[in-house]
Order: sequence, then C-alpha cells, then structure tokens
Amino acid sequence: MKKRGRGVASMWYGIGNTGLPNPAAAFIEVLSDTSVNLMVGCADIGQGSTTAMAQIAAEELGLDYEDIHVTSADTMVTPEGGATSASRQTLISGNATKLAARQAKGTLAEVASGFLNVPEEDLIFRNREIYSCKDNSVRMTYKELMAEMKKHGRLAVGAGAYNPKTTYLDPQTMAGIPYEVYSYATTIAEVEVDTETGEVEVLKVVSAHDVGRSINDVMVEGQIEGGVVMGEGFAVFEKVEYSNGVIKNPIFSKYLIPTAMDAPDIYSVVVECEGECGAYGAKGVGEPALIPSIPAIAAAVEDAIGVHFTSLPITPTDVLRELDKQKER
Amino acid sequence: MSDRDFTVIGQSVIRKEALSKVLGEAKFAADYKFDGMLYGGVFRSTVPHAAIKRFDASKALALPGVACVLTAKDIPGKNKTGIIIKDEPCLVDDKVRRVGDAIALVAADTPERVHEALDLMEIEYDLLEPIFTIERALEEDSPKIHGTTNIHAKKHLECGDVDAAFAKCDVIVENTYSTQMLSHMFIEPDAGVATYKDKIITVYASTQNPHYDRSDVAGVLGLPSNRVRIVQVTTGGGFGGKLDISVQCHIALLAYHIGKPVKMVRSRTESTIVSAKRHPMTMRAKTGATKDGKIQAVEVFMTGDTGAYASYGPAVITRAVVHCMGPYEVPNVRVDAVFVYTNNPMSGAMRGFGVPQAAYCHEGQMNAIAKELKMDPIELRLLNAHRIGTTIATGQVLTDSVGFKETLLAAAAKAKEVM
Amino acid sequence: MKEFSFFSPGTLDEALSLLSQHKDSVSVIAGGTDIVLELNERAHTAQAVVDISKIKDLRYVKVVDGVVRIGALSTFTDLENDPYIRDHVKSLYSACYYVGSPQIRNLGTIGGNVANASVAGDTPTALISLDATVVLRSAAGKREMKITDFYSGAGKTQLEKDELLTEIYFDAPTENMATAYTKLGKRKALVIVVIGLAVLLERDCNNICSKAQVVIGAVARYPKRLPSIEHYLVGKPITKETFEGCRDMFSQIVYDMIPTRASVGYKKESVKGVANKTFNSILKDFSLSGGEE
Amino acid sequence: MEKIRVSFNLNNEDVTIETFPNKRVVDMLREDFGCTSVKEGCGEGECGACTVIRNGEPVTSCTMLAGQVAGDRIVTLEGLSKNGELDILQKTFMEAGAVQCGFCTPGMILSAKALLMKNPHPTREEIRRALSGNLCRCTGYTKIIKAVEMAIEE
Repeated sequence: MKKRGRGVASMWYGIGNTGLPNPAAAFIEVLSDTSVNLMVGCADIGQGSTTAMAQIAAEELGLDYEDIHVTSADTMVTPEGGATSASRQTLISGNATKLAARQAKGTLAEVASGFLNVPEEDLIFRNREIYSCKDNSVRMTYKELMAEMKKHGRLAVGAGAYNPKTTYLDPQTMAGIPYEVYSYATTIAEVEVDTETGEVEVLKVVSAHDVGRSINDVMVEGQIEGGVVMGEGFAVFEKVEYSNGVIKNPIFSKYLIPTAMDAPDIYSVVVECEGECGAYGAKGVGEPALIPSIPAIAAAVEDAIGVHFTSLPITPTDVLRELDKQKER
Repeated sequence: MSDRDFTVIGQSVIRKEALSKVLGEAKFAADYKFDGMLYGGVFRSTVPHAAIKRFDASKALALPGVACVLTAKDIPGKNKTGIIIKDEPCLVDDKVRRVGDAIALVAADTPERVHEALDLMEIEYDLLEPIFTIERALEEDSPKIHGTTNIHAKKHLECGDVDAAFAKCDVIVENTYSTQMLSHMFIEPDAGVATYKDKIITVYASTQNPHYDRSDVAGVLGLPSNRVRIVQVTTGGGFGGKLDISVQCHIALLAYHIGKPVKMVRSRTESTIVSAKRHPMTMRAKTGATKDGKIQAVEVFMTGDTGAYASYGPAVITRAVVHCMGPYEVPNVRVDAVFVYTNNPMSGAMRGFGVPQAAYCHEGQMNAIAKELKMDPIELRLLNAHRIGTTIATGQVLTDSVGFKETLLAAAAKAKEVM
Repeated sequence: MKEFSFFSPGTLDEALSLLSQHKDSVSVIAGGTDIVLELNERAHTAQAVVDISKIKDLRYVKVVDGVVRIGALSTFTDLENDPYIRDHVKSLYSACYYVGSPQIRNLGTIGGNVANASVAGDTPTALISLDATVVLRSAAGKREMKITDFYSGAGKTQLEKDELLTEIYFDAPTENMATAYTKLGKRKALVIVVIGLAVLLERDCNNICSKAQVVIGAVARYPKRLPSIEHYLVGKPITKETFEGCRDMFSQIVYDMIPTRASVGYKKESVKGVANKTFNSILKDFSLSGGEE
Repeated sequence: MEKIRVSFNLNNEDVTIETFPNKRVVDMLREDFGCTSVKEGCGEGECGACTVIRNGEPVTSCTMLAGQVAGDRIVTLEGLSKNGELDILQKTFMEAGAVQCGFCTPGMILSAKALLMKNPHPTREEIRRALSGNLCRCTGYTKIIKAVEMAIEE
C-alpha cells in the first residue's frame, strides 16, 4: 500500500564564521570608458557569487551589470576573500564590494558635483547617468563624467573590506554575538511511502527562505532547489559506509545521490525581510537551502506511517523494520 | 530611493560565466595544460593507524619517465596543514592516522606511469591500535591520535535555569537522534596544476578557499606568502569538501622540486576517500513546554566523530551548539558537546557545518512536542518563533532582519496551493 | 590500463578466428560498459581485446516460426524500442527499461549482460523465466544450451575463451501467456537491482494457470527458478487471491536462500511487495481485476 | 604496444588518429582532439559528465575504448554550436539558470540534445528519464528540466 504524508520543518542559520572575525575585501576601478574592473577574493564554486558581486557593484555605481568585469579568487590580483563557506560571501564579500564601489563613487561624485553644480549628497547614480535628486534635468552621462575625471586627473578606484560584527564567545558559557545576522527558512515536504517495499518517494517540496534581499531570484531558487535535493539524499539515500577506517562506497555506483528521476517537484518561495547589515540587505542562502528539507522529509515520513525516526537516512530497510514492529504491537 | 527602485539588484541576470559553461569552454583544473607538464600522484596508507617501519621507492625511481619521489624529509618548510588546527601533515612523518594518509609523492611523464610507479613503492608498517569508536577514543588507556587526549573539542553553552524550567513544564519529550557520515560528491574530483617560474609558485586549483590555500602552500614550501599565487579556476562544486587542502601543497612541492609544471587529478575514489566528510553525530535532546505551547527549556548532549584530523571540526561543533535549540525563543538552554579524534575518515565542513544535524534534532523535537500537545506544528513554531527583540541563548538580542514568521506563513500558503 | 592489442572484427567468422588465436588471454567487449571499467581499474588484464560491436549481423530481433531470436549485440535500447518486445514480452522489456541509464542502455548489450553473469544483471532473470536458449559459437562449431545450464554458478558460465554468445532465443509467448518483471532498487535510476522478479504465466480457457515460470534475481549468486512457487500456481485460478496466497512463500524462499546475509531481513519482507507488483502486472495483462490501475 | 588507427567523424569532420588501444574515448577526445568539454567525474559510467552523442545516442565515453568509435559519428559540446550560433539548449540552459558549477553541463546538454533529436516533444517524465544518467549535485535538476522544456517550446 502507498501512504502519503506531509511534514514541516524550519531552521535558522547564522551567516559567517561563528564568533570569529572573518573579513573579506574587494578592489574596484571604473575605467575611462565606464567599464569596471572588480577584483574580489571570493571564490565562485558555482553558487554564483561572481554574478552577485557584479550586480552589487553595478547597483552601487549606477552602471549596468554588463559593465562590470569580475576577477575573483586569484591571490596575486584579488584581496583576501576568506572561504566560500558559512553562506558568508553575499553578506561579507558583498558588503566589501559595495564599500569598494562606494569609495570609487566618492571620487566620481566629487567631480560630478563640480560639473553639475549639485551637492554630492543630492547626486543619483543610475542607469549610466548621474543626476540631481532635486531636478533630474540636471544630469550628465557616465561617459561625460569619465571625460571630466580625465580632465582633472582623477581616478575612480576603491577598496572595501568588511568584517561582520561579532564577538568572541565566552569559553565557559558561549555568551556573545556569534553572528551578525541570521537567515531563516521553512520547508514543507510531501512523501509517499510504499509499505510493502519500504520505498520513500519525495513527491513535492515547498521551501520558503528569508534571504534578507534577493540579489538574483533565479540564482536564489537554484540554491534552494539544489539544497532540497541534497536534503532528500541526506534524508533517504546517502550514507558513507566505512569499517576499519576504510570507506566502502567512495564511488557514484555505491554512494547514491538523487538522480533527475528522484528529484521532487520543488516550489521555492523567496522571502525578503528588511535588514541593515547586508549589501542591500542580502543575507545568505547556500546552506539554509539544504537544512530544513531534511527534517521536513523525516516529518513527512512520520506523518505517513506514524514512526518517529531518530536516525538517518531513513532507508526502505528501516521503514519495513519499523512497520513490522508496529504490527507486533 | 525606495527599496524596490533598484536597477540591477533583484534582476535575474544571466550569470557571468554561463556562456563559457554552455559552450564547454570553461576551464576546470583538469583542463589546464602546460609545456613540459608532468603528472603527479600520491602513495597513500592502506592502514588506519601505524608507524612507518620501512618505505622504499627505489624501484619506482628506477622507472623511466619518473622525475622524482618526495617524502616528508623533502619538505622545505613546515610539514603541517589544517584550516583551524594545523594537525595534518602534508606527507606523513611521525605516523599514519587514517586510511588514505599521504606518504609519498611521485611525478612522472604520463598518468599511466604515475600508476606504475605507485604500484612499485614498498612499505612496511608497525601497526598501532586503531580507534574507530567515540567510546574507545575517550577511554583513558586508549592510544592517543594526537598529543595527550583524543578529545578534539568540548563545548558548553548555558543560559537560564534549565532544571527549574523543566520542573514547570507540562510536556517533556526526550529523544536521541543520530546522523550518518555523508560525502559531498561534487561531480568534479579534486584537481590542480602547479608551476614554478620566476621564483613564484602558481597553483591553479579547484578550491573554495584560495587565500587559506596560499598560507598552507607557503608554509609547506617555506616561502613568503607573496611568492605563492593561488588561482581558483572554474570549480566543479564544493559544498564544503574543497575547503581543506587537497592537491595544492602536493603539486606545489613537486613543481618546486623539479621546476616543471605538475598536474594532479584525483580519481573519484581517491577524491572521496581523502576529502573531508560530514561529521556523524549523536544528539540526546530533552525539550520541555508548557501546555500553551511555549517552549521553556532545551537540553542537548551531542557527540561527533571528527576522524583523524580536525579540519573544520572546531567550526562544526561551535555552530551545532549555538543552533541546536532551533529558531525559537527558549529561555533556558543547556548544551554540552564533545567531538573526538578517531582513526576513521576525516570529518570536516559540509554544507551547514553541523546545523543540518542539529536541525534534524530540534525539528524532530518540535514536531514531537506538537504531537504531544495536539497542536498544529506551524502554530507551535509561530508561537515560539524568533522575532526582533528575541534574546538567543548566547545573550545576543536580535535587532536586524528576522524573517522567520514570514517563511512559516509563506510556506504554509504555498503548500496549500500546490499540495 | 595495462597494454593489450585491440581487434575490431567486422564479421563473426573473423571474430571467431581471433578468439581461437588469442584464447589464452583475451577479453571480448560488446558495449564494454563492464569490461572497460575493469581494464581501466587494472582489475582485469588481457593481452588481446576483441571488440565485437561492429559485427552488424549480430544485432537483430526477429520472430521466426513462433520463436523470438535476439542477436547478442542488441542493446538494451534496441530491445526497449522494439515494438514486438514491448507489446509481447513485457518481462524482457521491463528488464531492459530499468537498466542503468540511457547511456548504459545505448552501449550495453543483452549478450554482454548474459555472458558477464553479474549478480545484478536484469535481463538474465527475465530470460530464464522465458526459458531461453543461448547459442554459442566458436571457430570449431556451434552449441546451444538452456540459459539455466549456461550459468554454472557464482559468476561463472559455460562460455569457453574461444566462444562467442551470438544469439538468445525463446518461444514467443502465446495469447494465453503474460509476462512481467519487477526491479526493486534503491532509487529510480542508475541503480543496481536489489531484487528482480520475472514471471511467465500461461492460462487455459478457464483462467486456470497451466504453466508458471518464476525467477528471482539478485538474491542468490545468480537468478533462480522457484519451483515451489511454480508448483503452487499451476492448476489454480489466476486471481488476486491466488497470488496473495503465495506471498509468504516468497518470503520463506528468500530467507532460505540467504539466511545469514545482512540484507535478509529487508529482502524477505520486500519480496512480498515485489511479488505483488509483478502479479498485478500479470493480472493487468490478462485484463483481470486487481491489476494495476 | 602497437598503435591502432581509428577513423571517425567528430563534430561533423572526418578524423583519423593513431592511438594506443588502451586509451579510453574520453581521454582521446580530451587529449588528442582538445575536446575538454568532455569531463570525467567518475570513470565508471555513472555520473554522465563524459557523455557524448554517438550515432545519435548519448553514451558515456569513459566506458569506451578508442577503437570502439571507429566509423562512428561523435558529437561533443564543442560541435553543438554552429558558426558561433548557439544551439537552442545552450541558450535555454543559460536563460533558465540551469548552470551552476558547470561540470555536469556539457553531458547534460548532450543528453537533452539526443532526446530532442529523437523526440521533439517529450513529457516531463521522459525528460527526467533521459537525464537520469547525468548526475548533478548543484541544481536539484529543476532548472535543467525547465531549460529542456523551454527548448521544446521554441
């Protein structure tokens, strides 16, 4: 018989290293043709940080995404980026990038202010133009601004570094500020359990994530979807088998990760929650994407067959064993 | 400017490197090629705990095409690596601590020759008692894997009066949760190429951690950091598994010694055996609530097996302890955690650093409480959810961007629509 | 990979003569999906490798005089796409359908699957339930044997080093027969079989089972006919109730096959579900109630 | 070891190579023809990163010896775009966000391409099955499936 069940689970996740300094930095230069070189330490391993950094720099400078070229994670070119871990790069390298852009923009604003005769604080940089917030007919193009910069012998460069506001934790009680900010998420999973073979099929997963600000919805969704499927593996398939210190299943034919046929239908919901600390309020989603899907799937299995599993993964063997115990009761 | 008035933020622009990836032009570490490039390989231990009695590479060295074989004594700098605690040798010196420990390096003209050379190396061990369980590791008379204790890290978190709070609870649930060892299984196995030119070591590597790699490579080679260049090339997934040093120090050492570019591409098996795994953890949890559904107290005792080396163990234990009561206002919390060294595969960073394990525990407990109280599990969470102004167990007051309730409501609404 | 000489004959005669020349140390590859890995991991060495995949004449499915003849080089994809196999030999169709991945199905051949005698082969289980015969050829001649006799146990076969498995044939199932194969795996694709169950049933005009061939794979070292189940079924009406009556027998049989194996607890329970699925498919084929929806 | 001579068609061009018989197709394509889009993720035909299209069908090039492709038509990702014009799947993979780390991408696109060549209007289940021999650890497959569906619509 096939039994369906639904389960909910949530999580919180502190962004950045726990109770430790973990700074990152960025260098930026706006070139005379308005193209931009951004050099940022952050390693993009497929999650899309290079793209996010370009978006942050473009927004801050009032240029287009296409204007930004990013060089990342080359220790002779880029400053310290710290690790691509702890879901920290959007928050930390993102802020560093924003600060670097802001520094370059400071010089640009000085020159634009003189040219337009508008106080610096009234200038808006947007869509490759600079104009007064009071009277948007008082404006100049970025190209004109860069020509003006050249005339004055000014260069639009910036360096930014950001270290999240944390404190060391008390060694006795762990009191302190472990993280500057937290991401939150809630996942609801629906599964079908075959009570004859013990197979668990994850049918649908809804996963809602408070990312602070979504820099790029498609990339945020991509993180969530990947996390859900990795969570499915965690909950029902994957386990390193080892004995006497030897891993018995180090290959894909023996360590089973979900295939395209196993992946559930995934509905990701991006929740934005106003915040101060991130670049434009962005927190992080890389690890949060994974976390709640695991307990949500376990809860869904419990809902289907009434067993509170306390050990992972929940394999067909475990399901049949527990159902058998139920019968005996 | 209103928040929604962004021009680039929030736009689903196409990622920068998408075109090169769909064209197949993106260069991953294994795709790099240099003139005169050699291939590197690692001779690894097949036993979990042993001193090396005899190692003989003379037959391998005699093989035509083999450029060099290096062991610990060929390391010009410090033979220690590790992200938080430098407890892992680049090449085994005192003893083997796990299956897969690197003992010797070889460079040769073809990958096939590297295999032949590795097959020709001879080793004899003096076996030591291996430790495979936390229980044995903690016994007084057990052999010590590093230093004088097998306790790798111990943490205690406490706030409020936990015992008094439990006494007032209407419902208490207790469970012991355990999670398995997991592997990242990034699709691209670890790989890199190193060159030594103009007194600069350059390492093109598949990595999540180039600046840390720089310090370990510089340390092993005894070079100032500015003579080591780490270039993170297109990296085929990491999920925490490419935070530790993989091939970087080994290829740098080979290139430094022979003055030629050296490439090393791990096989799937080698990659999986050597890279860090997710800590298997056990969490004994006690959660208490009053009948109105307010969580009053949480007590957790957790243990974790960090394997032969610390890797990211210190980060995993700390994060697991801080997060293990979940995103709920819990006024009374006591958490104790012990992570130990064993001769099992090395555990380290994997997507979530102990929080997935902790979440399995706290969410299992929340759902159990909801069941006991016959409350809707979402209602129970809403009732206890973090909000602006919440004081968490470490004493931090949350003041910025707490969107937990919104995720509960959004998930519930979406589930209603699609399930 | 160790060194070897490579041959790619275009005809069967050429291939057989190569085999007789190199029979002291030769590996035959058809799709190569198993052997190339073993060669690459140095688990397998041979001085000569003979790739028979270019022998076009060995890739066919034909039905002649009530006999289904399958060329050994037919790939799983060929069989899955063959309308006759799909419509009339459902057990073999399903066995091919669930092999590995599209890539493996495009390379792997039925002959290779049978000749490799892997514990986890899907098609041998189905072929045994069809009471298939294998045709072996060498430069010296040709011999035929029942596939059950072909397997001499524990990963071994009757195939000599100078022989090629060239054809597999079996009687075409009649209108009064239904066949089915169920694969239980640990996920939905790219998976090794945990239990494979293949069934061929024949009924008479009164819906009484007149013939039963039931084979279980991946439990013992090689697929096994289950005579006690077959005996139980013959003479009984083909109904859900009849099938339910033998579920526990399956369980006992599996237990008796592997009483000390760690997996016995799971396999003896799940086999009942596997049997259910298989028989449901049979009922459906016979258009009887209780079958799959 | 004696070299063998292998002639085949690679990305619409007839090629001939003298190579060692113990070379796998994946190594030959990468090393001798510079087709480094063909990736090796497992070496056992499981992950699909080394997928190429052979005579219209996807196959894993890590499970094949060089000599096995004699006379075949092989397409790698390098051969998919024509005169700088991207294949529709290359476009939709970018637009849908189906690319993350990119290591599985070449094999994934080729499996999808082989599917659409045979079956221009597959169902979602058919897409999932066609991609089931290509493992991806980043995306959860969702956007990859979406990219294929977008290509169908075009």
